[in-house]
Amino acid sequence: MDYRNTLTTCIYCGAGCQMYIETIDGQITGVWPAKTNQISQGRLCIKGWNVTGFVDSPDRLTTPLIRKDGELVPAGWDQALSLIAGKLRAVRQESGPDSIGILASAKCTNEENYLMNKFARAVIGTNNIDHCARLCHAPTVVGLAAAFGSGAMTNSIPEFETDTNCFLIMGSNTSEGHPLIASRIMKAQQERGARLVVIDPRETQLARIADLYLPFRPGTDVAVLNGLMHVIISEGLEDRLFIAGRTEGYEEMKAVVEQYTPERVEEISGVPADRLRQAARMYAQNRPSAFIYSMGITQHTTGVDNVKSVANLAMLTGNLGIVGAGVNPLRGQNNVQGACDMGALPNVYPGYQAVTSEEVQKKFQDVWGSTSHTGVGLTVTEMVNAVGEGRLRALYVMAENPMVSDPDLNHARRCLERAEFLVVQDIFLSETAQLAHVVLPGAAFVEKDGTFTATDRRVQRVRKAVEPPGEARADWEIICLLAQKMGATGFDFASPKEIMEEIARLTPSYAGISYERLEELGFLHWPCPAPDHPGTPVLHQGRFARGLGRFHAVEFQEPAELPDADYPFTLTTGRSIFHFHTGTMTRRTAKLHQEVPEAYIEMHPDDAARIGLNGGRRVRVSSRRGQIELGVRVTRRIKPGVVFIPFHFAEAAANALTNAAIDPTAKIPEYKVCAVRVEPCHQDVS
Amino acid sequence: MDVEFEPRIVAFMCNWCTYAGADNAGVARLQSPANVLPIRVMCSGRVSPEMVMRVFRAGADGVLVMGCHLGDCHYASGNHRTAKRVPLLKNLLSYVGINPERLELHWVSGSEGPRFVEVTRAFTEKIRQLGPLAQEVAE
Amino acid sequence: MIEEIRTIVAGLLDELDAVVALRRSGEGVAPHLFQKGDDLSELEIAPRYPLMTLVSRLHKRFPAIRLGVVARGCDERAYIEMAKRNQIDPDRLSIIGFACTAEEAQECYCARPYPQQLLVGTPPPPGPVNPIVAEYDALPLAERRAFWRRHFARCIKCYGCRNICPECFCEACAMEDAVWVEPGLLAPPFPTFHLIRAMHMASRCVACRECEHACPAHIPLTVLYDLMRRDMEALLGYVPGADIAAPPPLSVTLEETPLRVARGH
Amino acid sequence: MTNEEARIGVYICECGANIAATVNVPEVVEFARTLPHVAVARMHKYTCSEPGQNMIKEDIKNLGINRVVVASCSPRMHEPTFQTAVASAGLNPYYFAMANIREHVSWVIRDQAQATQKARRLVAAAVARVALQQELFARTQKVTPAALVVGGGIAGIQAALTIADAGYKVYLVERLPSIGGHMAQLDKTFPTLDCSICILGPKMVDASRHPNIQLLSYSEVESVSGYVGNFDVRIRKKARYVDEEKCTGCGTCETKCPSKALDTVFEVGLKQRKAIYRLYGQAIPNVPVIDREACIYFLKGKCRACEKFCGPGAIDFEQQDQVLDLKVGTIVVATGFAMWDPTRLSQYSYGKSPNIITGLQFERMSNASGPTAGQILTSEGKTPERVAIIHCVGSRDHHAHEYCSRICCMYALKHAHLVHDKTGAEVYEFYMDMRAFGKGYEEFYERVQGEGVYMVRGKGAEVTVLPDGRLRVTGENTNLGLLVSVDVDMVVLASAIEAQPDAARIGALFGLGRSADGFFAEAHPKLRPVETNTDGVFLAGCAQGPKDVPDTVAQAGAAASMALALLNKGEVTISPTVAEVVRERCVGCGDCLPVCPYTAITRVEGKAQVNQALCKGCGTCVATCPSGAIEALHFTDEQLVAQIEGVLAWM
Repeated sequence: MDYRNTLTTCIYCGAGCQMYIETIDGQITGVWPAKTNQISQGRLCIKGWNVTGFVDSPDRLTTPLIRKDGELVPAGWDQALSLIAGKLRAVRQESGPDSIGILASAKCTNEENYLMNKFARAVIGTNNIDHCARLCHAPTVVGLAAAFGSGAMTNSIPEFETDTNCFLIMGSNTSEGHPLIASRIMKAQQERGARLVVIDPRETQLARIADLYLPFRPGTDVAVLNGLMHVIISEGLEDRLFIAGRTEGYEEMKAVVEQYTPERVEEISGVPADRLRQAARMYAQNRPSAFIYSMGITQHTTGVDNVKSVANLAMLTGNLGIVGAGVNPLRGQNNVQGACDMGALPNVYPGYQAVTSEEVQKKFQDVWGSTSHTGVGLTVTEMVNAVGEGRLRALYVMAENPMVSDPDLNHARRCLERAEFLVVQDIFLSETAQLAHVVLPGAAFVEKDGTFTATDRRVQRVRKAVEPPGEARADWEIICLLAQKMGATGFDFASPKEIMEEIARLTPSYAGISYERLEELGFLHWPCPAPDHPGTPVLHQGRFARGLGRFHAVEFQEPAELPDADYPFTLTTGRSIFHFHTGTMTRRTAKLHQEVPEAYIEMHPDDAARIGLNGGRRVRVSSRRGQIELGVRVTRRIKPGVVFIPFHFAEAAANALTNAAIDPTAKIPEYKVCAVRVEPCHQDVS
Repeated sequence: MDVEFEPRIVAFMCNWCTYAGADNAGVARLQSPANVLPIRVMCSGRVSPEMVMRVFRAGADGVLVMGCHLGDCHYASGNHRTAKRVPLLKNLLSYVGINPERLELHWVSGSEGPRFVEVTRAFTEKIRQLGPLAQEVAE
Repeated sequence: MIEEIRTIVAGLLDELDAVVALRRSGEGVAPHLFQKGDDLSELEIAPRYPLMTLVSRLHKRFPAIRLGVVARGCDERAYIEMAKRNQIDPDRLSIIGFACTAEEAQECYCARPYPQQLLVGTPPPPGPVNPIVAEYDALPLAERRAFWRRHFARCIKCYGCRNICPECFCEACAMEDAVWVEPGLLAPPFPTFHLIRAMHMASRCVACRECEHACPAHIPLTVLYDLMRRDMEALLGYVPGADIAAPPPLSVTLEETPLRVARGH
Repeated sequence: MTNEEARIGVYICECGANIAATVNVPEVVEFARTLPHVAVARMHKYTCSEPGQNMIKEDIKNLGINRVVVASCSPRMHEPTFQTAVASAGLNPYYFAMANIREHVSWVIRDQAQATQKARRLVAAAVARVALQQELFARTQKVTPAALVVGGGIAGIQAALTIADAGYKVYLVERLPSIGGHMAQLDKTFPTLDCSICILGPKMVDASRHPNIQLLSYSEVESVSGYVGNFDVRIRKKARYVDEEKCTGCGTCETKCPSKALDTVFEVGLKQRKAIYRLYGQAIPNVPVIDREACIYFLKGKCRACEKFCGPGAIDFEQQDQVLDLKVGTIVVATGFAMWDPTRLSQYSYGKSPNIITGLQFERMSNASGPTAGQILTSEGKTPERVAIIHCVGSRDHHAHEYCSRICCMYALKHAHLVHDKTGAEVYEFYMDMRAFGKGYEEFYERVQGEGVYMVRGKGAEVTVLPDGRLRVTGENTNLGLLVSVDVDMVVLASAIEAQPDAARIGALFGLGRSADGFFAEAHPKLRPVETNTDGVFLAGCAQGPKDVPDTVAQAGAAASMALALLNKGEVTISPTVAEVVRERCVGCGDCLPVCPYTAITRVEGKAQVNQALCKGCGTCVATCPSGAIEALHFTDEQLVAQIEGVLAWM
């Protein structure tokens, strides 16, 4: 009778909740919330409670698969790895390292992403490595780096409960996307009377309990933010000392913002002028105020502009470098922060060290024995296109599913179908894996050790509770085996613990992080430069990473695609609390599936009437790029003219409709705004 | 609720006593309010608290649970459970601010047509006074 | 106190197959199944977890296993309701009961902060009645409505209240039954979601307060449950967790548990 | 719901003008056509008529209708009719639903708009419900070819003989030491004045001798389980302390027994009996019993006189109660009545003077085998000169029973005749109304009037005992509108008959309901007078309500023939609308077990299981299960919720 409870970190969202996985004789028998964890404190959301729901799914991949005359057939590890190694070697010889691309994963551990970046740069010799952070917070990394010198969440989650006096939430459906962070906000509001302002095109749950709710037209974020700043400045609520002492570029910014009177902003965004004023005062007069945002800010062609405007607002009111305030981008995936930290990006090594810097290249060359010298690599979206155009001959995807997560899926499919050699490493035969030439069975989070870095730069342990099914293996093992097959050295790690030691050596912000310390403390916030350093919950105290904080003068620009006569509705996409991303795990979890078994579109009753739905239950939604059919939920909680579709459902994928137009610098697609047509499906009327 | 408020009342009636009583009232041509919408069950004991809550969720302004007099239950003691559940449920409703007067339990036998009419008339009038449930449950 | 418990457990491990209690390991504390040879210095009594849920799981999985469990008053009350409903086999469980501290009794509003089978510690004074509950009858309907509308609006439908509850051992839950509760809505539909649970709790809730601790939305659920428990006692003379021989009051006839005079709303 | 797409036919009945007069039927038909899954909607003048039913059958055949809704009268009236019709067209009868737009709409709502709207709601509800209904199949069970008759009075004897004559085994259970019931106590029977025991006696003998009848006297039914066609009955045969086989009924033991006790049962407290006794001379079986409360041996541990003098050695002080487990297919309940006790109303002064007696006591006094060997005597042993007989004692009285006890008028007249005949005394009859409705009754009334009995119309209000022991009866003569007051030597109270004191317990035993008057309730006051709400259990005699001998015998015959119909058929159909456990949802908590009044639920391998033959489909367990692990077939949560949303939909 072997009874265990294994403490590990949740794989859904970046909050960093922890739970115990209960096993009896090696079999998962339950989940206990971890009362001792600083984030979740013995609480979980429905996904957390059911976090192991998919682990025993009969659909799990249990052996490597190789495509033989069109069919994916089971194969041995050696056979599969030799095939991949041989092919990658050949391609590199014929077309150079940059003809190979690699997608790392925000679902995998820091150790695995570090290895993937090492594999790309040291073994293949390319910087063509990226992951789906591109599709969520790339503008945050770029925008905040430009403004502060560091692209991460400035403060830590517990401060929300204890210190924050005003929350300004924009473009984040926090209680569905990051439930246990919303939990802190709710508590602050309940027990300390902290103020809550929500700015969102949808009347989200937090909007309903907010002190102030501002609905607005999707894509007009810059206008609204400039409007807030206009009010603050014109009413003299800005923090002059902070501006003078810690920032630059204020006057240019001010000049632009002056143009955005509340009345003009109302015209652009639909936010009533007086409510905009109230919001501005609430935010400025209740320091510390925390600005919280998510994909609603970033997934735009103006994503970086939006982020810069957020930074402007926070600096304007001195809400940086102090406890309970800050600019708080909530990272959508359990380890999207870590994947970025670990250099799973085309432009930086681990710890955001530029690939273009000679000395950085040398530093890694020395430890790794070799590295890439080909300059900044391709992003996810660029790689997919490059595959389509044949410029990228081989693509190695670890635990990502671009066939559902990428914009304009029909285009993505056309590209990936042309792939000369596609390797997918996953726990299920995902939509992407179905196109692969070789499929490698990875391990689920409960089947391996490692660390995740939560949205507030909190590094926590992931622990193995059960064995992987069949011949499936931990992803870090697979990468090591493949590297060794390709004759590489420096991949003979016995455990993730050893990998973390190498990470600490090469990554200044992780230098003080080790399994021993994590075992003792439970977590550490980077930057943690030394083994005796306590970690850094609050960034930019006293000085910004880049010295002075930089204001950016940002003008409002319309989204790439606006509604018109043919496509009269504005589609915005997002999450349901009951599912996660492309649904490969949550849709295989009974308790989650039963809550939302299929896709749906939210639309306002007036719009429903306008399209003549009269009681019908299904609609056809089409954009210039594609068309899907799905159920309809009529609700007053969305603005007329705007419709919403959660993006978890491959068979009715919102991304068949979304626009691939990207932000010029961050290269993020505009998921949050595109124009669609909605018509009733008539076969269901009885 | 544009014009004059017409309550919608769901009345659970057991097949053996109350439903027969209602039939009996019909045979005697005793006028009873159109607001009362009958749901026939075999025994009032079949009416679960979940069911009553569901009826309110579905928008009924009032719920009547009616069965055989204690001791006369066609199933001996099915209505004993009803007799226990309803007062508990009324309290529960009141605790979340739903007026407990919107739920009533009455024993009406097969021969009590006049009583059936009395009960349904009085209840309908009371609910009319209380107004629509919507104002009490709107989220 | 804890040392005393550790010694007793050590002794019991000679006669029993295992003892259910809390264990500290590395950064945290979790339920554990102590067996002969285990390091009992790791045994803890806080924070609280619904250990009877684990006992039930083990009894069902291992039909012969004889267990001990380190239990507080609320754990024992949970055990009584579970044993009554065939979820725990009383013949295969010995309870190592210990008393809560006066502070714990205070914050739990616990009327009986120690088990019937008290082995360790001395009974502290009972905690007070939750002031909201004490004042509740004076609250006008409209204010009750506002109160719960505000709290329920925050519910994120995690089912944590049910998942953590030792009395929620059902295979299938009415709160997940689409016929009562439309699935996939946030906040979940009123009144069905929360009231179905409250109704089920009326004859089962043993006031361990775990549901409130597990609630990410900080809903004061046990205010509702305490009121129902109070009514259950007033109307049917039933106190969950008090008497293993008392039949579930809503299952038996009026002869078996008569209905007392209904309290005014 | 089965996977095949529902195609619903909706039929709105005009019921002549009964519905059409207030409900706008064409509008409801139009509305029905707009409802989901409705393939056809029609109206008909009389849907229950042959052509009406054919219309439905045709649609089922020609239009592939697979669900049927009829909106007409109460399902309690015609649901079976239409289910049969639907079935005859090859559709499962449980694919049918009914909307009651007559009793619940057209007959109770005058305003046409309102009536029509409610009709629409009820139709919408039925349509929503029927779409979710599942096909169900009735099962059949063999019937045990034996009957249990409870009660050995004239009703029970008559029923037992009828069933036994038809060739079926009958167990006749009587709680007293002898069968015969109240009729055995009576002197003469009205209006023919023939001797009661003389006509009853032979029937008692027939019953005792009948090869198919097993007589179980001095026995009581302890428990009844099972269901129509297959009842399991447990009988306790109380120890007589006399071996029925050995006893010859010679009566020596009674003469030798030194211990006396007052006979409060058969002689209604007017006569002593021995500790070992037979209920009465013609007792059947003709075997005494020992009364432990009076027997010296049982009280003091010595005596055993009876044993010494018993030739056949039939006395057995060691005898124990016997428990018999019987299997029967049907049960006739003929447990009779009790006399209303006049002490409950003080104005009759009953008990204050030995000369105030009840009708039943008078029967014994007037009976040749009674305490006075048939003489009418006052307690002083004198022949009374004036006797008052008071009607409606305990009946037609708000302070006692409201009902008319039916037999009192006639037996009171009979008493008047007997008093007059045997003593020549003046007789005063205080009556409210003279109810002489039966064959030859009115004539008997005429005759007694002719005999010079004083008829005082007006209830005897009060009886007072005068200092000299005589009795004063005062009341109002409503004919003359004056107070009358008569001093008499004897008062006979025509007291009412009422339900047995333990009727509640007996009712629970057999699953019988009781009507407001306390007697067992028949299934329908007019159309099902001997059936009960428990299938296979029938009522005979005064257990169901006051009646005289002829009516009792007639009803006993009726009950017997209902029982025979069942026994002859040889099998019963079990309704499929019962509870069903969804095993994977059940956690075995057992909350449902105590709920079932038929103990149909048991725990099997840790989960609840319903014995569908025992289940009557009340659904109380369904509403009790917190897991929703029990379904009430044909009344599932889904079906009821669909119906509810149907009636509530705005329209």
